[in-house]
Amino acid sequence: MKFAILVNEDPFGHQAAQSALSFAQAVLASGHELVRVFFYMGGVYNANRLASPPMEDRNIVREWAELAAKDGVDLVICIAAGVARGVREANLAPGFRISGIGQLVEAAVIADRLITFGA
Amino acid sequence: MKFAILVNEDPFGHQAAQSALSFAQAVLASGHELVRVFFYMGGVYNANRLASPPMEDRNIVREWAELAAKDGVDLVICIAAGVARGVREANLAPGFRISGIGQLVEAAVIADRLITFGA
Amino acid sequence: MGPLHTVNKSPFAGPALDSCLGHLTEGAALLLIEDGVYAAVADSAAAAKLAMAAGRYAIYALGPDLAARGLGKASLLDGIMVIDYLGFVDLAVRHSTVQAWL
Amino acid sequence: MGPLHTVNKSPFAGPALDSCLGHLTEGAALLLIEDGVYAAVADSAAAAKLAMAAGRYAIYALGPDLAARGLGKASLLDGIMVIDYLGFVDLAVRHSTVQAWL
Amino acid sequence: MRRKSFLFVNRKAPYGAGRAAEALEAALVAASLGQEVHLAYLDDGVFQLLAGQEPARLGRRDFTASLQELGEYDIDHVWVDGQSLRERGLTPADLLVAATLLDRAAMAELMAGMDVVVSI
Amino acid sequence: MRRKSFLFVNRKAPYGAGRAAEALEAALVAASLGQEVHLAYLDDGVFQLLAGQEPARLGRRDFTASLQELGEYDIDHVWVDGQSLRERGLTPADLLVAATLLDRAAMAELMAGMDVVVSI
Repeated sequence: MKFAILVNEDPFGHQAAQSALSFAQAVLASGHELVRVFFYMGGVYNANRLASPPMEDRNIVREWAELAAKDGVDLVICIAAGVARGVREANLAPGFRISGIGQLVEAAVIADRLITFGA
Repeated sequence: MKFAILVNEDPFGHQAAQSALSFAQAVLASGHELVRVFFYMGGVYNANRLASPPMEDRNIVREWAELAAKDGVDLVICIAAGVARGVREANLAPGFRISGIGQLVEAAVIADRLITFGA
Repeated sequence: MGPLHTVNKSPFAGPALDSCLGHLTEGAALLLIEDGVYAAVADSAAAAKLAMAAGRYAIYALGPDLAARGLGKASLLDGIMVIDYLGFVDLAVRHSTVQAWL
Repeated sequence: MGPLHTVNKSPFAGPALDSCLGHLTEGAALLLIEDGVYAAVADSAAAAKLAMAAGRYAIYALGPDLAARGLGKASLLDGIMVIDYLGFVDLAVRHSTVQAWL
Repeated sequence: MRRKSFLFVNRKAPYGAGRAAEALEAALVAASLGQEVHLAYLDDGVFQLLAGQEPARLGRRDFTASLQELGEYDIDHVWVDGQSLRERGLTPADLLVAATLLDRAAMAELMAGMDVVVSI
Repeated sequence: MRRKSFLFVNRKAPYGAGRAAEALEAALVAASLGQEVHLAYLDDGVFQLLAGQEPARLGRRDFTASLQELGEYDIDHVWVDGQSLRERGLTPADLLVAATLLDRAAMAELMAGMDVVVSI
């Protein structure tokens, strides 16, 4: 089955991004297809290459990047939300790309299920 | 009278930073002293020089910077929160400096009032 | 004077207002800001609990936050005073501390 | 099967759970995640409303979120099933849509 | 692109922790891509529809302008929970859009019948 | 630095939209700078004190370890709202710290008597 995921929140201020990441990993572990993860609003901070959480904490940005490298998951951040918040090509973490909200709509159309994680 | 302000949130996801900024401007307009504004947790995004909100929206980062330039307000972001979220010297907006939570405690001791804005 | 309490949440979205009202003391005041201003509207289900407090404590609402939300001309509960940011600063000066009910 | 509903807020912190429970339909299921799992504890003031729904709908709670919050060994309401993320994926597969009560 | 039914669920007041503008933006994009778009407002989300909002007072873009032009985006389905309105002392006359009031059972059926439900 | 009384008010559950670790961190710094530090837990904040938490399950640093060593930071004042505990089906035996239960009136007096109240 085909999944798409929407992430609305910063990985530091709310658990939503962590939950989304764990869900994404479980989708792949279950042998399903993950069509795309779309990062909207504060979710674009998930793609900030400059983020460097404390050693004891899970490194969400890096784990997303690994998901892209290992499983080819398409990670897309919203361009308008990214520009507003200062997440751009120059500081984009590996594995992410920048595009418009149309990519969220397209993902929801292609996928059998859209799962939203937010505050 | 001496004021200190604590800002806990990202300027985009919550109104708290806008309220804090308006309050800070009113403190100065009233002829009171603003000892320090301390930015904690998501509040450190207020100091992200890369942020570029849409033209129609208030530019919070720039307005803080103007407050520092015009009125000499001490704007301090929490170093631990900043490192985690990728707000560092390299992308720090003008007028801000980076230091520890001790600066919040000190500001609260020096000031007659501490006002918190958060989610 | 006692503390100034600020509430920035809708009375329908969580217990912040209820909890704050339960902790007002002699001389305390309450200032509704951000989504907290929805509690100030006269006809809502949240009005009753605020009306009780309005008899004993000074209650304020921030004008710009009311106006932004389309409540600039709404009829507010009796006794609620609308102030601007300069008034907020003035309240902070006149009260001993400011406690935000986040 | 009907929709899978997820609730990620504490039942004490806002109306998400109440509102969700009011919108369950035939074949729907409810999954408690993040702070939503506090609703699963047997003795709390939130238990009654969830207990009613537990008779009519399948209700799940996410194990890692329970454990993180110190509820890994707490006694949960009768009928609540604890699952992990693989179980969450499986539920999403078996239901028509997934609706998050943010 | 295949056409699906999308429901955008709005349960939060605007401005505070506001996602009102972003939710609407996503809905408009979905509509412009030919999707069947429904907007639902319940709980504090009904405050998003209140007439007379002045976002400029907070230095915010006026998202309510787009709300008043939904027809131009071919969005004809705006659903409001009647109970949420009443609890807040509001009536349909207080709203800036023509919305259809639903009771909880009808709203629940609507939700259950959608291809995609988006919460923002 | 002058010594003031600081009250750190905790009203939110940990982890979800969690500020528990950050609030505690600020309190520890205040104590280490010689301030008189009080911690208050009410509403969902009492969940921060629940024994048996395993933050590692979410890949989070264990802030409860510091909570169990408050004495070493000279923080002796941990106040819990009794009503919030009861509503959640909890008793003092469920908590990982020795806390003093207060009723609402006593908590309100405590709050009103502080030099600085910090909400995080």
